[in-house]
Amino acid sequence: MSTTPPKSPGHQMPEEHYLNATYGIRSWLLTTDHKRIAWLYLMGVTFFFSVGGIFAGMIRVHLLTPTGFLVTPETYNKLFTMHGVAMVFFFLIPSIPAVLGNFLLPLMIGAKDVAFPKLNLLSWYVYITGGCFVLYSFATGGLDTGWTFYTPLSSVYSNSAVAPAVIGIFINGFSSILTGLNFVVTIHTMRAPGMTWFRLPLFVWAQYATSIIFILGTPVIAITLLLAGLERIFHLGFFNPALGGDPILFQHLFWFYSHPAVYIMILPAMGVVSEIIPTFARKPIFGYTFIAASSIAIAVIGFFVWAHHMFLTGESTYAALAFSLLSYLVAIPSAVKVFNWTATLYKGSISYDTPMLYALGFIGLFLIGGLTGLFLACLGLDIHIHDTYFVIAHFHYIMVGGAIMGYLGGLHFWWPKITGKLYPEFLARVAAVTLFIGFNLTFGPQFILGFLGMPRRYHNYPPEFQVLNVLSTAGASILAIGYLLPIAYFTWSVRYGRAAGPNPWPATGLEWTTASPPPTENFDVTPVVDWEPYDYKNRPDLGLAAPVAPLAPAHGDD
Amino acid sequence: MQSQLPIYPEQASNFAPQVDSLMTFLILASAFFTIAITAAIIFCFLKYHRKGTNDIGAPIHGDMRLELTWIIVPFILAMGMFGWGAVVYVDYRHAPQDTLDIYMVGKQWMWKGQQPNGRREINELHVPVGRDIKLILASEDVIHDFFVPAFRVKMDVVPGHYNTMWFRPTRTGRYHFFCSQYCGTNHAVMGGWVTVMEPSDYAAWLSGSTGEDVNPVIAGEKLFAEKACSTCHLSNGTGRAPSLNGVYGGSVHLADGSNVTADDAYIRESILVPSAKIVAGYQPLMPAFQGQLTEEQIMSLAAYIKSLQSQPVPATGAGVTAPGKK
Amino acid sequence: MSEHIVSPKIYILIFAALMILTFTTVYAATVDLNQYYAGLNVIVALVVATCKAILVILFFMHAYYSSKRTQLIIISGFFWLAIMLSLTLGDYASRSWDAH
Amino acid sequence: MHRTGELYGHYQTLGQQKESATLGMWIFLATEILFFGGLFMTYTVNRHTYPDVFAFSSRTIDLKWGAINTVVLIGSSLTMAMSVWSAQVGKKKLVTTFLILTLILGSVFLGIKGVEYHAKYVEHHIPGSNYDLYYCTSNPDACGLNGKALEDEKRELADLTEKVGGPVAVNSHSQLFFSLYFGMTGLHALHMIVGAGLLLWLIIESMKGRFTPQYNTPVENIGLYWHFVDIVWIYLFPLLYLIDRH
Repeated sequence: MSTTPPKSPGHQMPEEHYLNATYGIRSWLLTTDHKRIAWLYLMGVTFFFSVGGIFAGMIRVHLLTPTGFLVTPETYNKLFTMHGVAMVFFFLIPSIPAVLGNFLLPLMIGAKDVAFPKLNLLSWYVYITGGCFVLYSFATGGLDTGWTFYTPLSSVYSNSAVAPAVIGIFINGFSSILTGLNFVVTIHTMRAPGMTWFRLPLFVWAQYATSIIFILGTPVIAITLLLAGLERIFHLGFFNPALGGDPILFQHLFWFYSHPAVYIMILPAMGVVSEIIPTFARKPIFGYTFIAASSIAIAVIGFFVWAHHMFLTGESTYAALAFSLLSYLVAIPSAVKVFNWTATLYKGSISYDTPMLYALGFIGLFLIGGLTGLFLACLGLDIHIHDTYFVIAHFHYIMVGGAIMGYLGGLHFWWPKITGKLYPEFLARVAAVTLFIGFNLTFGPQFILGFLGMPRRYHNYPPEFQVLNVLSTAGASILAIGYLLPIAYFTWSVRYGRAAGPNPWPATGLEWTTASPPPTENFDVTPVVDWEPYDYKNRPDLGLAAPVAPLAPAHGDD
Repeated sequence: MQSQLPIYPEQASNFAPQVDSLMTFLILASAFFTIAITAAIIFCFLKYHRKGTNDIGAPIHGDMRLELTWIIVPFILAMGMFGWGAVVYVDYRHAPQDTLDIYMVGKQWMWKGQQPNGRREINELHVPVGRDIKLILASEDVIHDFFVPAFRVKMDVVPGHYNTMWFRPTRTGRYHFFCSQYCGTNHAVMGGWVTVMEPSDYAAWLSGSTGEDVNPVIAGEKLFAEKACSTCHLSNGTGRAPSLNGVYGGSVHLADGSNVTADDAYIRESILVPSAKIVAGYQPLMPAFQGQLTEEQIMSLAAYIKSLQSQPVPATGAGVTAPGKK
Repeated sequence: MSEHIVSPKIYILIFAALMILTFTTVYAATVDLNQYYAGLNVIVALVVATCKAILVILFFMHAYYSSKRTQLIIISGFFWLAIMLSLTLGDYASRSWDAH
Repeated sequence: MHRTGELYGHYQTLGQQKESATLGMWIFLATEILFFGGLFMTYTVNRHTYPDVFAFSSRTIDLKWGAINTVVLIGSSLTMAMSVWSAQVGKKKLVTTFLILTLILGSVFLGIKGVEYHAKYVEHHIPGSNYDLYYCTSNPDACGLNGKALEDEKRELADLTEKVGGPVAVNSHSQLFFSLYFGMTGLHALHMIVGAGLLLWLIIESMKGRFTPQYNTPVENIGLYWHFVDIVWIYLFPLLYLIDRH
């Protein structure tokens, strides 16, 4: 295609880089190099994504017929619970921050590593330890409480292995906290000379906002699940009404973290998109400060909205009104981002490379996911669609359509930097389009199912809902292919891909000024930043033609 | 609902048209933004498609007026959505006076209903058309949720306290109801049918009681005597405890100076933990019944106390104002 | 970052203040203050505790001499705690207003 | 924690290294606020629901030990602050002395906590199958109750039982109090134990003369942690021991 970026065939892999600097399993498992830790996380999250994905596939197959033909009700409940736990706590939350964030953050700000490399490694081990507890729970009796662990079902009535799962998630929380702490300190103290706050890539701003949630939200879920676990193990009564406790209190504490956790998933994806769009439109991002500020605004306002999950629990009408109002406020910064991304395309020089396809797919799906969020935040409408498939569709549009599209877009975008190799472009575009189609076919019909009144977490359903469920399952099979393709060609490219060169797109970030893959120390000399972010015009080093200079006034640019 | 691909649920209550108008408004607003953004993206894609390999885009950094526009316009729209939604919700959370009260108790995994005259049903609910219905929801174990899609209403059923919901059926027929809060293994089969009947049919159905049902008012009256409530709560207001005549639905003046409305939750609390709210002018003498009564016994007592509504309010009944006499 | 060295004199002064506040709060707890205003005992105890916490943070933990950034982190921690407590307790407190 | 005052490879300057460590510690303490915050909220909501039972249960804890522990812990905060000062002004011997004093006071605190826990064990106030709030009034000898104190306790408990609706409710609601009491003080004690471990390490390092006016970040940061644990107790003390005493 004529639009593919310049990839001069002559690129060679650098002789020594972080991947071949040392050898052996010990050099990986005891590494403190943020780039290698990113690989460790990549392995971890891919594993949990596969586990969660298999459960999701079984759920969809089971729902092909109204009576459900694959598994027993009990097993079905375990499937959706384990799907949720694996995906939310062990894939979505660590995916972009711990894989892409770990790899990129020091590179993007011109540092040799994160502030606390040993803590960084520790956080991976904490993550794996938590993961082992959860897998133990899956393997010994499974988990059937729903990923929300509502009491008293989870703490008293469930017969499944709740305790190890709760302990696993409790432990995993510290991995998030350590990552967030590390990132905030790194961004504050490790920036290269000239890298001012308003020269930071928007991905870094997004990571900063995410870290705020990690730091201030995660401890609350940790203590809450600990209390629920203690309640189960020692028959205490914090949240058990039969012993005088209050189940609604559990929901307050749970959602105080778990709603902001949604922003943990989507904010980094937004950061990725904010990097991809200017790169493939070859122009500065529209409204840099607004996008940066909106990330922080989402992280902060996101803490004021949690009880919109509880409009129908008997929470007071006044609280419901306040939480609904605040929920609408958090929609504004999200909208600002979408508008700015779209405006960035205006008068760009746009190419259709794979990361761009993912980024645009993200905008489309996030738009639908975000707008349907307004439906659920709407008090009057929530009475009807709360706890139905409408909710399922909504949050999958955000988490899968948004977060995973962003994650995959980011992986494609930075894959040449991570491995030094190019992936097969055509196959990658096919995968991106397949994912987009498969995704919409899977979750689009669920909006209608929800509005018709099909409640969530049902292992069987009235026959009139069958057509839409079959459509959804058909979409899921397409979606599955869309996920398998990248796993296959990424693996292939590590060995057989062409060398990418330091800056294949080319992009403007600091991470593209060093070799691909980068050396262990990231930069041979400490970089000094003297350019503004996403500035193509004043970057002769990128080797791109500047627009006819001086700019003709007829262009009307600012 | 027989078509193979329904996209619109039936409307069978006063809330259905309200919720659906709200839905239409939100769909239109969302469609506008979705189409506008998609069109903009496609337009830019076609128009600004990269021509030469080394081309770069125009260095536009932003525009304050545009930013303000797309902050303020969505904000106004969002406040509109909030306001409209709030109106419907506040209406839904505040049941009108003079409702037909039906108890629904959820337990793993069935619904037990009890009509005002004591007729019981399991996984069925019969209601007359055109009448305001209030469901008083209680759970014996975990959290459930009572959901009638055709009425566009649902409410969580939380153990340990009452939630209420109300609606006015507008069309006769049979409609699905579901448990919509995940409650364990057979969550998906914990549902049934609401039958909306003409008032005369409903009356006939009510009187067709199987004979095993005990009128909750009568059961409550019996309990009232058995538990020795009647020794203090004298109907003329001269007892050691306030008279309960006409208390339900009225305003109660409390010892701490505040006022509460004597609704179901208040009556429940006052039986279980009397010390929580002491009526002005009385001593906290009553023993608490927490853990000593079943949900059904509490409901019977409440039903009996409500039946005293038609009795005259005693002149000496300190702290109690009859309904409507604010 | 130039470091501020707090003199032992200030530490001992703060310690003395903390001791006085501790005795005050223990004494106040034995008196029925609720007769003057409902909940006054709790209010007094928590106000005294907050004073003590502020003294410890400002002087023992040097927050008084720290950078704006450190102070912002401390404030954020307590601010987020305040969000959690106030909005949740707001729900509980306003439930009784619901009945019309 | 840095073993020496040397510059780590990925930092540019010692100042940057120290700044990072201190910032990291403060952020960690901010997460700790929220961590304990969840418990404080559970306590507040439950106390609001069961004021009478919580008040009675709170009075069964020994105020004397709580007050002594408050003094001990604030004292340890003072010695900790003094050790930071000693390091800053280069009095190496004094650093060790004050650190040891801090560790001793911390251990005294934990010891007293142990005495209190033991008393609760004897009184059958530990949530679980042996829990019984009425144990002391029915077995006054075991709890060392007699005379007027016993009569008072009996009367109060009888009033409470009447008010709340029977011994079952009293036992289940007061177990909530004690679950929270042990949860909150237990988590606090766990932090103290971790702190004591860190202090031990500091003492060993300080004996080697590691901490100087140029390099004292570990003393300062562990000090921050220690003071934070003190602050948690400053709130636990009134909430658990004091507010229902009158």
